[in-house]
Amino acid sequence: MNSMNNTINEIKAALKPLKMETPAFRQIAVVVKPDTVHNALSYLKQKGFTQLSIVTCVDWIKESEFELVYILFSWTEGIHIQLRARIDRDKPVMVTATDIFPGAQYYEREVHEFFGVEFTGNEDAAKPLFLEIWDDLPPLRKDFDPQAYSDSKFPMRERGNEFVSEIGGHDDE
Amino acid sequence: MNEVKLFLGPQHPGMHGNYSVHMYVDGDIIKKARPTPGFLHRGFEKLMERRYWMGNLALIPRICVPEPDTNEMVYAMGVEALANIEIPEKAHWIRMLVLEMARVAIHLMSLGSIGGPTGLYTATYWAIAQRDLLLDLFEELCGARIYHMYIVPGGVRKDLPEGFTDKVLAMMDELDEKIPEYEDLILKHPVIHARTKDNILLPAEVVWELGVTGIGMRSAVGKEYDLRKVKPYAYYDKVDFEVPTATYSDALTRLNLKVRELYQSMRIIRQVIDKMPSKGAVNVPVSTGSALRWTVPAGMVYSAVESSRGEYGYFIVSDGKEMPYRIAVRGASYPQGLLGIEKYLKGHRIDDASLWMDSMGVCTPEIDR
Amino acid sequence: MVLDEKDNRNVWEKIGDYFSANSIWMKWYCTGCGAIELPPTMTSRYDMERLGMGPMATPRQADVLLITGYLSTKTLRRVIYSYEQMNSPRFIVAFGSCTINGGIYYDSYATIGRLDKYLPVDLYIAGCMPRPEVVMNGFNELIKMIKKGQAKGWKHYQENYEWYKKNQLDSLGEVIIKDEFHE
Amino acid sequence: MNVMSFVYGFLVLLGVFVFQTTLTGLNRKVTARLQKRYGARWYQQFLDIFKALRKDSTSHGWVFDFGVIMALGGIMATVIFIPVAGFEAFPGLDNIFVISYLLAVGMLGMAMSAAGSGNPWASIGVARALTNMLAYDVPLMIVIFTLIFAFDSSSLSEIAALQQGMGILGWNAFRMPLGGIVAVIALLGMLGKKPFDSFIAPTEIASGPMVEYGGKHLGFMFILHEFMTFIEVSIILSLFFGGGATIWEYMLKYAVLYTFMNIISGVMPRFKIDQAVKYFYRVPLAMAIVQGLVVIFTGLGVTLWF
Repeated sequence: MNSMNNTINEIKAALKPLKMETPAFRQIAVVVKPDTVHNALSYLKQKGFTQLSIVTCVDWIKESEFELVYILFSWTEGIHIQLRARIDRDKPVMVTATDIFPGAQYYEREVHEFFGVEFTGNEDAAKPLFLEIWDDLPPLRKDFDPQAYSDSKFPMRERGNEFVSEIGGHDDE
Repeated sequence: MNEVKLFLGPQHPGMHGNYSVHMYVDGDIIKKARPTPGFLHRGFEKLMERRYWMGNLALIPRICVPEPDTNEMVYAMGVEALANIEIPEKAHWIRMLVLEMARVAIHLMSLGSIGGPTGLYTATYWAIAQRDLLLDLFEELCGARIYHMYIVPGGVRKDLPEGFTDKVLAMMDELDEKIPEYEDLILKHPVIHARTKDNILLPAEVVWELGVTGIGMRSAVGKEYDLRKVKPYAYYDKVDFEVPTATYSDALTRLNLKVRELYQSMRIIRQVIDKMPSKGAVNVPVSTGSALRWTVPAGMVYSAVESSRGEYGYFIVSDGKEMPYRIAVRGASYPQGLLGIEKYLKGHRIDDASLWMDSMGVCTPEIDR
Repeated sequence: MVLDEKDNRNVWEKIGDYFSANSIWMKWYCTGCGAIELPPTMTSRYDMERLGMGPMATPRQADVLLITGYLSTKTLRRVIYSYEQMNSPRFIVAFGSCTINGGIYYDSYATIGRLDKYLPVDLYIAGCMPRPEVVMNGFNELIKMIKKGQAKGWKHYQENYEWYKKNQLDSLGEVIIKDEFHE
Repeated sequence: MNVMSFVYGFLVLLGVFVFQTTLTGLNRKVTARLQKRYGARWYQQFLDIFKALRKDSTSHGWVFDFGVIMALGGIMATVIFIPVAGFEAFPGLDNIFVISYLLAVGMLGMAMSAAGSGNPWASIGVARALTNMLAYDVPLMIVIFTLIFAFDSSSLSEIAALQQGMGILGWNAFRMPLGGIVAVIALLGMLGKKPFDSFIAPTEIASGPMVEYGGKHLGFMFILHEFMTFIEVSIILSLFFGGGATIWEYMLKYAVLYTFMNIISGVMPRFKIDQAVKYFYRVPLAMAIVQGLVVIFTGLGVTLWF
């Protein structure tokens, strides 16, 4: 755990985070300002956090903010880092991380598709990925109601006049 | 240049699951490839926000169909970290037993599935039938063959049935006999060597670039980069096992590592059964009231375990309500399945496209979610 | 079985149905998680080939389309494509609760609810997911239905083509598959 | 040539179809046992063919349809020329060259039809099939020319008859062991068995030339495949394993040879097409040339050498 404390202190000194905590065993959460995310990522990569596990987003609709989450892992020390930054929900723009972690490309594309966050510098991010011919709000936003969408788009067929009828699993000849 | 546009999938027999790779080919060489995911997209992350913490147990195993236990473990670990639940000792041992049995099952399946892309169907028939006998054990344990829902926050659902460990040990002895047979059939086959040796390379810099984990990473980097060693969860630090590694990663190396991991998993299972206390609670109650109305304290946590394909993680956000606020899933084969295909499938032959997917361990449901 | 009491096939159709029933080639299209139980059904433990069933590579060659589980809209477009490529007599067997009413994904924005609104399903195999034994039993039932000339989904599709097409377009927007290179 | 020839030819076709289809069905069972399962019924192959013929099918233009008919016609014509245990529909015409040219009509029809479907997988499959043919044909032809040189005849029935009467060691496969090995390997390639089945590999190119066939077209292709198998196995059987003195002996030998091919195929993965070509041009070609030189310069093999 000594190296863990060292890492925490070093990160604290270098990044000057807004908030820092250890939510779980060998895990550090660092909250930074959105404009320092890019620097923080390249600093952490130098520190040995060479693996980008996931880029994702949380929709804090009450505060009208998106929280971008970058999770990094250091294989040498075995520490996970959550790097978090809040951006404005109405104009969600973020600088891409693909120049530091090329693997971020598809995560960013996914976040764009599901939340509508734009990543400057990632040309592919605006292309559709999982969804095809999507015509509604980005689906993982909190104000999107999947139940209503499903009900309107895929209504249950009215009963009666059915082609399929029920038969038993056994032989009933 | 005469380039032909081809669709590999989604209903191409060489495709693993419901996935599609669109490619331009020139002759037999793939010039450009684009992955097309989303055929299995169910919107899990949205659905999980609409279910209770306990209700999600029914959803999570379905995220990665061939390997459901990993999902349960990640979810349980994350929720326990958020709610500060200490689970009893025996539950840890049982979890390890289940996880390693699942690893044996999926390695057997993926060992057999080499028969798909290369045409060695006999291997497929043998290995999958063998895996089926292992699923029988799961059925005895929890009543289900595929979706177990056995590892729950707070421990495991119930204690092992009577005589279960003996059956597991008997199965391990049987596997000890059978796996060398599969090795003879698959790993020593000259034609398999011709297909896989020096083919489908994965250099170490590509590993770091994409973020590939699991066997792919260990076969290229040569270090024991396994979450069970680097960041031990459950009681993996109390058992003795090795993580097989290599420094030259081609399809054959990865196949070899798979088999060696199979033996290590069996070694862990034997130790777990040896060390597991015979008595003791297997779960702690997570709430005093109704399980459905159970709330988890607010917080954000990322939990990860080592699945057969690499780091499998959930990022769980709770706002203190009775449903999760947000859960993001990191599928273990996400890097190689999307960016890997786009960047590194080109240059291979059409013959190898299917083998590429198999060898890199692309599992489509966890990419699409 | 009370589907259709009167049997107005001529003798050639009866012979043809006998052959159809005993040699069923399925389309190898793993549309959902039910596909994980197909390898055990096919391989040595349950050995589907005993019933004369086997996987085939393309929809043209196949007789039965197995819908193994939930269908996202993206997949449904391809499934409709595949189904329309198949040669009649063709059958659809739908697996799992998801194809019946959406199953566990009833409120998902990406998966459809009820499959027989879009395609004529001859046989549903319930369960999440159906065990290999149930799958085998379902196939036996399908064989019986074909022998008796009761698996007439393809005729139903031809006769009610407009109705099916309208449902498909309502839910999917368009059925045509576009360029997916996004460039 | 008289009316009886044609009646006989028709009977041969029918007999060959029933025999070969039964054997294929039985071999599916053999493969199944190899894979530790029961497998299909022995008459499953008949059911499959008749089922396919019963179905509707989709046409992709007249080239597609005509190619199938041309292929079937060419192959059926070839079958009539194959001598079975000394019986021939057209005596004196069982020349190896006649057979290989007639066979080419069928092959061409298949290639034409598959390419006519317009599916890129089919085109890739046809290209691979032709490459594969080129690969196994060169060593096999060298061995066959060696045989023709050795026996001074190119008639299948004559070469077969010359091997009989000396017991098992009189067979060309034992007189010219290297040539026999080449022939067996080439037969694997001819039959499209693994490891040389990359032109119909379902997981690579979605069954290649067959990709657009369905219903009746596919039924015809299956019948064609049965006839084709018979021709290919028969050629090797007559040239290297002494044919058969009686029809029963012929059928027995045929069944053993064909089942042996299937068993090999059952435990083999497939080569990539370039690897298959490289393989044929390395090992079998060298063996064929050595065999040819031995026969030409030493005469071993023409005379019994043991």
